[in-house]
Amino acid sequence: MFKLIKTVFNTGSVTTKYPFAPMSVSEDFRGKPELDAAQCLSCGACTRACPANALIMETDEKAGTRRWELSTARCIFCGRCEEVCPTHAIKLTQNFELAVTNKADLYEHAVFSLADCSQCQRPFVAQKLLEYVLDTLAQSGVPAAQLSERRKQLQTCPACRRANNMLDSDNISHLRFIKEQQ
Amino acid sequence: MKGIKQLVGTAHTQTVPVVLPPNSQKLKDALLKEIRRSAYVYRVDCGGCNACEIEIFAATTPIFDTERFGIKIVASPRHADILLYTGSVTRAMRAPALRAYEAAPDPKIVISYGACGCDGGIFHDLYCVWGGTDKIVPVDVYIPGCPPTPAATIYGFAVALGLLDQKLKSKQHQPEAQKAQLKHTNIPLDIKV
Amino acid sequence: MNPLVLVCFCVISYAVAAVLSFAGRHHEQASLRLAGVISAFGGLFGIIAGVSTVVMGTHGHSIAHLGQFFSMDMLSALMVVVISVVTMAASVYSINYLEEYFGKGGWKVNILFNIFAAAMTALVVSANVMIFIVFMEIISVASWLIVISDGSAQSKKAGFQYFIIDHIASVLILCAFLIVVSNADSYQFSVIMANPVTGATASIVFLFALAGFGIKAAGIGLHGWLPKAYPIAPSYCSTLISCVMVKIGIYGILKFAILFLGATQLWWGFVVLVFGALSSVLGVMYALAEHDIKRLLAYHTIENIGIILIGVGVSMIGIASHQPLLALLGLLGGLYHLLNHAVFKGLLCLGSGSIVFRMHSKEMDDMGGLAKTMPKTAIAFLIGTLAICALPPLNGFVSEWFIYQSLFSMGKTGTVANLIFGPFGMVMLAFTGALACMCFVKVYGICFTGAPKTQQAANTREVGPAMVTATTALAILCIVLGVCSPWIAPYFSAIAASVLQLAPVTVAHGLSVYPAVADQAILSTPVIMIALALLTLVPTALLYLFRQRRLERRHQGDPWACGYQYEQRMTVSAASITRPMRQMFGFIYNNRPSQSLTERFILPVFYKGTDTAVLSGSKVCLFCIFSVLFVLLFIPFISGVSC
Amino acid sequence: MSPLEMPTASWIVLAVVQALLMLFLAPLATGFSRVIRAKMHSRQGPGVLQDYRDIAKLLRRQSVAPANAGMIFWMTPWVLVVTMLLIGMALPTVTQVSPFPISGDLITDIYLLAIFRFFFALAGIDSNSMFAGIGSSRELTLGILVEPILILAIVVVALVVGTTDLGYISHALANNSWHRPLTIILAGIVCAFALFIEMGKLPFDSAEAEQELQEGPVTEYSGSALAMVKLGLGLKQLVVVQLFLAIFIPWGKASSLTAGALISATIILLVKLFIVFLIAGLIENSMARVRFTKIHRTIFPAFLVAVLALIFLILGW
Amino acid sequence: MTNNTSEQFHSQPQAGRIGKNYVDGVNHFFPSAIIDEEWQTENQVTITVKMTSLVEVMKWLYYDQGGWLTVSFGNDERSLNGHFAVYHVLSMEGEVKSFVTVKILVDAQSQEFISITPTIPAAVWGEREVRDMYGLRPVGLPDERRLVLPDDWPEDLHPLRKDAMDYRQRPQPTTETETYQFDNQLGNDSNRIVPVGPLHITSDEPGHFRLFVDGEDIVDADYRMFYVHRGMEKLAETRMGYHEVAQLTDRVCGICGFTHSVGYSNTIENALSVDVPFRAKMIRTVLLEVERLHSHLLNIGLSSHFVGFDTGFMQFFRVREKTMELAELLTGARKTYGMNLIGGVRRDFLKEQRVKGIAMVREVRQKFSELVEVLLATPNINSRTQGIGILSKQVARDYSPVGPLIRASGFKRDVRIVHGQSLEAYGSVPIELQSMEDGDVYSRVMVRVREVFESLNVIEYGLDHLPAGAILTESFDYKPNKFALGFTEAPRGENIHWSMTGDNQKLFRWRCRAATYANWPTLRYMLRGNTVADAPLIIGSLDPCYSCTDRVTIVDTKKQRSKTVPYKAIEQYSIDRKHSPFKL
Repeated sequence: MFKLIKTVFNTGSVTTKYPFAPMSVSEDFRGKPELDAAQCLSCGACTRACPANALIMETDEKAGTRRWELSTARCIFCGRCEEVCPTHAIKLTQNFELAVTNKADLYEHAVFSLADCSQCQRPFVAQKLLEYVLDTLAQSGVPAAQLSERRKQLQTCPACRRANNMLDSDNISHLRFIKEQQ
Repeated sequence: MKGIKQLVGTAHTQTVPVVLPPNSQKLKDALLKEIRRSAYVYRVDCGGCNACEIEIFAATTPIFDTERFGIKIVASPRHADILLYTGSVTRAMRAPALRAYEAAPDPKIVISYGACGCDGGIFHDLYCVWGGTDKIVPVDVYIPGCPPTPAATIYGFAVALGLLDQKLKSKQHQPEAQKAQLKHTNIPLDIKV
Repeated sequence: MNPLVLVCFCVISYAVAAVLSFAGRHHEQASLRLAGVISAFGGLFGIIAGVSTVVMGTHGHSIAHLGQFFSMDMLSALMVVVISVVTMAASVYSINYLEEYFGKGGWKVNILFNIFAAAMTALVVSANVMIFIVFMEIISVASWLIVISDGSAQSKKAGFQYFIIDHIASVLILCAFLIVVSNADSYQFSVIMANPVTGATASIVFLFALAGFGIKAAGIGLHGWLPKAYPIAPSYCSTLISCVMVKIGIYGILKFAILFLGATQLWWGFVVLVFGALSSVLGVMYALAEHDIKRLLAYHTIENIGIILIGVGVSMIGIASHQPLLALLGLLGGLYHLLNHAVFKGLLCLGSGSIVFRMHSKEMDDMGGLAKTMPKTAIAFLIGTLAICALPPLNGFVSEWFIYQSLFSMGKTGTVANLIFGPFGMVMLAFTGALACMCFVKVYGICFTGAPKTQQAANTREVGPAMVTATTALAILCIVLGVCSPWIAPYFSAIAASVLQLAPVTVAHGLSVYPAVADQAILSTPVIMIALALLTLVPTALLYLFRQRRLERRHQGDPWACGYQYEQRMTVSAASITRPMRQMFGFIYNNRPSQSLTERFILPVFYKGTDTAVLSGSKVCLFCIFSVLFVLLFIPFISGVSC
Repeated sequence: MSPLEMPTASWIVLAVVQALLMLFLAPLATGFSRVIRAKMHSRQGPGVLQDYRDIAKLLRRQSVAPANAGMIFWMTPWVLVVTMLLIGMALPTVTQVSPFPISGDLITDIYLLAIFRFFFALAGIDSNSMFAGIGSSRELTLGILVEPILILAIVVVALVVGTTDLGYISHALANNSWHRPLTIILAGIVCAFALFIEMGKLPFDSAEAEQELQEGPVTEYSGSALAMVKLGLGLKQLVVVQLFLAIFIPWGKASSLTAGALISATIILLVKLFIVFLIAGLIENSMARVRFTKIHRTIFPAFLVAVLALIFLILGW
Repeated sequence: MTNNTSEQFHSQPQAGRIGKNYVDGVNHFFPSAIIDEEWQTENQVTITVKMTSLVEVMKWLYYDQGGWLTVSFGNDERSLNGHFAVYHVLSMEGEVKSFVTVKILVDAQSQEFISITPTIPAAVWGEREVRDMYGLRPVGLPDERRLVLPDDWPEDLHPLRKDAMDYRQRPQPTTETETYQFDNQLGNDSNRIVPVGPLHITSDEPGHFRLFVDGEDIVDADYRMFYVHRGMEKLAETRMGYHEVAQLTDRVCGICGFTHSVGYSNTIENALSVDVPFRAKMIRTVLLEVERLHSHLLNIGLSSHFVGFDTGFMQFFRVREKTMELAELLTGARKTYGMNLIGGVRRDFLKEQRVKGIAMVREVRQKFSELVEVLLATPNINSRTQGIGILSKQVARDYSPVGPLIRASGFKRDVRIVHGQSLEAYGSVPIELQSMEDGDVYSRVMVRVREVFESLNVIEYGLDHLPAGAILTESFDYKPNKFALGFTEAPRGENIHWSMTGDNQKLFRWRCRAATYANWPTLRYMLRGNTVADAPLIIGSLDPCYSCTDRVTIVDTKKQRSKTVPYKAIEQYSIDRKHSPFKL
């Protein structure tokens, strides 16, 4: 019994001062995922990778918007979304003080407007994603002329493009090779 | 069947949480003032993976010591002021959870703990789970985390007891404000893979 | 008005009640109820007679006597009071109780009940050996007939066994009387008291008397018959058996040990003390193992007889070692407990009778939740349990307090024997108190509280008004005897003084009582009662201070069973409460004689293992009665004494 | 010693004030043992006044009970507090002589403790829950094992002094009659052991064993009834400790009713209580609970030591 | 059949085919029993056996060749070969250490298969689960009660069938209250019931124990688990891809999550024979040991809490916080490490993390040894733990429990050593097996204490000698319908996973058996004869992980030893009637 009292005596009180002093967590602690809205292209990679369906992407054809939603309630803080995001838009912070009194505070939304297809005027991709693709093409050295043609192709929705292919229309890309070979 | 709403005949159903009497919110605020320095917590485990239970135990251990705020874990819901629901309510645990809710004296505060408790977590849409505490009992405070660290637990209790105000607010992002910046634009093209 | 005349009225009214119930056997409703009322009045007469002699009681041995056969001194006055109180309560109780026996020979039982009561009253006031023995014989025959009244084979066997044991006791008592009578050369008690037997024969007489009356008083080892006979007899008669008939045994021991033999030998006192201590502890130990409520109460009678004997033992030691204070205190405690035991044991017996009246089963595990269905009986029964567990301010506590004080003052005298046996007695008394506490928490907990365990228990309802008045009256008497102890104790010291022929010692002063020596201890039950009542204001005030915003009580739903659906078998049973105790004191329970002496030797002779006797039980009993009467006629010739 | 008689008005006032003081000190005592427990766990632990806050909160809470809980269940909290207050009134804590001697007799106090145990166990059975039932049967069994030892130890000391009134015993032991030192010391050790069990401290707190039996008979109580039961239990601990202090460590008490003497006596009393609760806390937190079925193996030797004390008394040492 | 079947059967070992001797043995003793033989990895073989000779083959492999039945499960292979299938996986621990899986095909119409429970009682839970989840009726299974599914689940709905239901469907509950009938084999209905119910303070997870008691002594015990059944296997087949299931397996159990996720990753890696880089294997080994550290400390703390020694509970948890910090330092989260992907780990140990980690390990070792001395010196700890809840060797051999429970009863079973070569980096790590003989609560706690010191050495060695190289390989492609076993040693015993890859980038079938699954049936025998006060301590000493075993049932042994038990029961009953110790 006295050995116990001796050990207790020289350990003293080890309680942390937490609520009255900030709590130190290790530097790569997985806290709440934070969205950098500017970088997000609404590509949906994070929603596909999230095991707990905490990240949800809904496209609303009529309103022409695509809604991204993060539910901190359902999030299991695994960090998969951070790994798969192409533009590092979503990162896990070290914030663990997430208690809330009403449930609505646990949800974050972002609404992206959709670009319409040049042929059938129906929205098919987020505006930001389209511009990002075009910027990448521009940055990766595609000459300006070809760029404008690629822009036209990119702005048609997959359904119209497929239809164009079948009807042997003019923008089929393989014609370009034939021209070069002559 | 009490507390069950039929969506598609008997094939698919959904639980209806317990309805609170109208003046209960006023009683709860009054209760909060009383139990600020002495809160008795009873842990109701509705079928989680028990990581949350271990973190609640860890919160009562010397390092984090919830007892210094007067928070004590009691052995029976009869003595409880705060009911701490963990786990996404499995079908088998719905009846015991409701019995615990009835056994506790009114007014009582209900806290749902961990991702499974708040919204069903990784098991939210499974066949054998009702998906979250607020599906069976009205919840006052949510503590997300899988499992929430003991520090988050203490912060949760502080918010529940009204000692601290909550930091997290729901946010409406404006993604279209700026164009997305390309990454690593300064690397010459030919060495880029 | 000579008290003995009142006693005659009392005996006569019993006789009238007996005759009435015999005459009116065809239209039992009216006759039995009228008989009950008449015997109640008989009891009242008895009480008035006893109380008046005690209150008016002048000094000297026999205050009044009627011819040379009956005389009344203070001790017999107390006995009359004891008998009449319980008889009155039992007869009021019988007004409703006998409804169950209408058409099933209720009148036979009622006749026996009245004869039984009359015989006991007469025995107590008898002043002549012959009269004493005759009435003793009537008592044992009447009680034997009561035990076999319901005619079942099992009751016949128990009755037969009871009869045999009782008659062994009668033979022992006859021998004791024979020696004493032949020595004093006369049958009159007064003459016998004048010249007590001395030397070795005194010890023999004492042992005979102790053994004989010990059987009658059901001390430990000799108690075989009580747990068998008591549960079978109808409740209101068995109340008389267990509360009053055993007191006749005590009366006998007192008469012999103190009056006839003058308690000259010191070791007699120690024998009685140890015998009392053992029967109190073992009595309550065996009671713990019982599931049948009646058998449990029977064993508790043995325990309380033990406590009375401890008091008597201390007083005998006091007499023998010439310490009048010790003698008075011991006897005072013993006699006070004698009355208290009659009252609270009568209450418990009648209470359990009401339960069995409604439940028709004695098994405790079938009962439960009776407090809700039978509230008045439950409250009375609760007061009875508090009294029997000797919890302050009730009467059980006061008399046990006096016995504690007598043991303590015995220890204080300083001799080595006293210093050993004084604390030994107190430890055994404390042990008995704690065991009784557990036993009666078990009885009250299993029978009255909690939820009904069987459907039978669920649809019980309150018993008739007469039965309720009987139990409630006894409960109030318990409280009065406890709380008004400062005004009652002096009378008991007067009785003790008159029995011991010593100057009475003051034990009460104002609102408090003290054990003769002023600075030894002080107790004031009325003030404790008032203090307890007033102190309840403190918690009430506390609750009143914090009452705002508190919602009112919500008492519904099942108890908490760890979240699982509550089932009936999730409660504690009678056996499981006492099981840890029985495990710890295994050595007492394991080597307990499963069969008493009579079962092993005598019964096989007559029963040869079957239930129906070889020669019918009644023939044997008639033979015994004639043999005793024959011996009676012979005594004058053997002892050579003129009548 | 002067004969005992009804106390005068000032003594009764002192007795009542003393009892109320004990009632208000009870949460401090249990709070203090909670702080010791926390320090033994090397954690910061609640403040000493935590039990006041708990009881104040519980008093305002609704009391919920199963449907079959009857009159006994509702009445027991009252009985628990009242019986302990009555003993509190009679204890000679700050004065040499018991302020309320008519209920201060040794045997009356032991039987008041018996009332506490009777109703506490009965309430456990009345609540119809299995854990409460087992807790009650343990409470009663502990009572049976402890009471003989307690009474033998205190009777030995009473025989040394010659009276069973607590006031006179503590007065005698304070002033002169240590002429049988060995007996009194031995009786003191046994009495301390018996009262440690009676206090329900950890190694023997089987009745309220939280881990095993979910708080025993207290399981079904809630809200204001629970507060009263906790107050009763805390008050019982305080009263039982003061019973020990009154007999075996009686020095430093006011001999008369003057204000100065009373205040100094109270201070000395508080210091004594502090030390006793500290020692009890240390013992309690460094031992595991004794297996209930083996409990009588540890308690029976204590009875033999008590008998030894009696033998020393007889031999006059 | 020849009688000398019990000694080890030797046949010429083949390169890369460890365990071939068992297959040859089966061919030798039971000709034409094997329909098809298939090797998954070097030491894992699956033999498809005829239904008629199943029982003999299993009996031969289990009792005669020193095999231990680890898991039995079903699979709905109607889309592959038109049949249902039932697999019994045996871990052969005789001279040759390997895994043999015996598979039988169940006809889709009759949906019946022969139950092996009468001969090998440990299989009863697997078979009862197959009946619940697939609707296949085991012929000869003694216990008809429902196992996995809650009481209010409709009778005819079997969730794991491919065509049965969508994984999100929630049918209407059929009853309000629990309808599970508990059977009290030894006692009679005079015994009272002590409900150590789903919400008992000592059990940190829901599970209902029904102790049939007489006073304080436990006559018999029965328990109902599956309060935590969430249906993870259906989820893994439907919504989740391979990597998400790795995250799901992290949350099978709150204490041994990482062991499950390593076990699952091994199944896919074995099935597709992916060679995981050695650095990733060492990281996984280190984290496995970190998890064992905090789990054992948790259990030792809880054991002293159940005994009433609260100071011990608090001190051990203080030391345990240091191990949680170590985990947070290495993986970024205290409990759910989330490190595993198919083919390796997704986060590396940097130099600075390794240095801080080693310092923490040394500090924990010093503090822990100090506290162990204090615990063993505490008065009446021995009397509370020695001789309590004894697990006899015969019961242990019958129900093949695992982990500290069986090591405390003298059997040398530890996956890290027995199958160490093929499990992560345990081959090259200094570790030895701890075991004790008398099988009571005390020896279980001591086995756990010694294993903590082992783990501390392994972590220190691992952090010191972390091999260089990549931490993740993605150079493999998913081939459909490949299946294999994955096994790891969780703090409570061996976790066995089995999964079959599907053809739509999702799993076809994933089966996980946690350690406590095998330990539960022995609880009944450990509880008998003890007192109610010891029940939480015994249940705690089994170190139950309810959620691991969200498919746990009781083993009904009466039928298994039909000829002996009734006699014993009658003898016990006769004792009861005549002079039973309870009767007094």
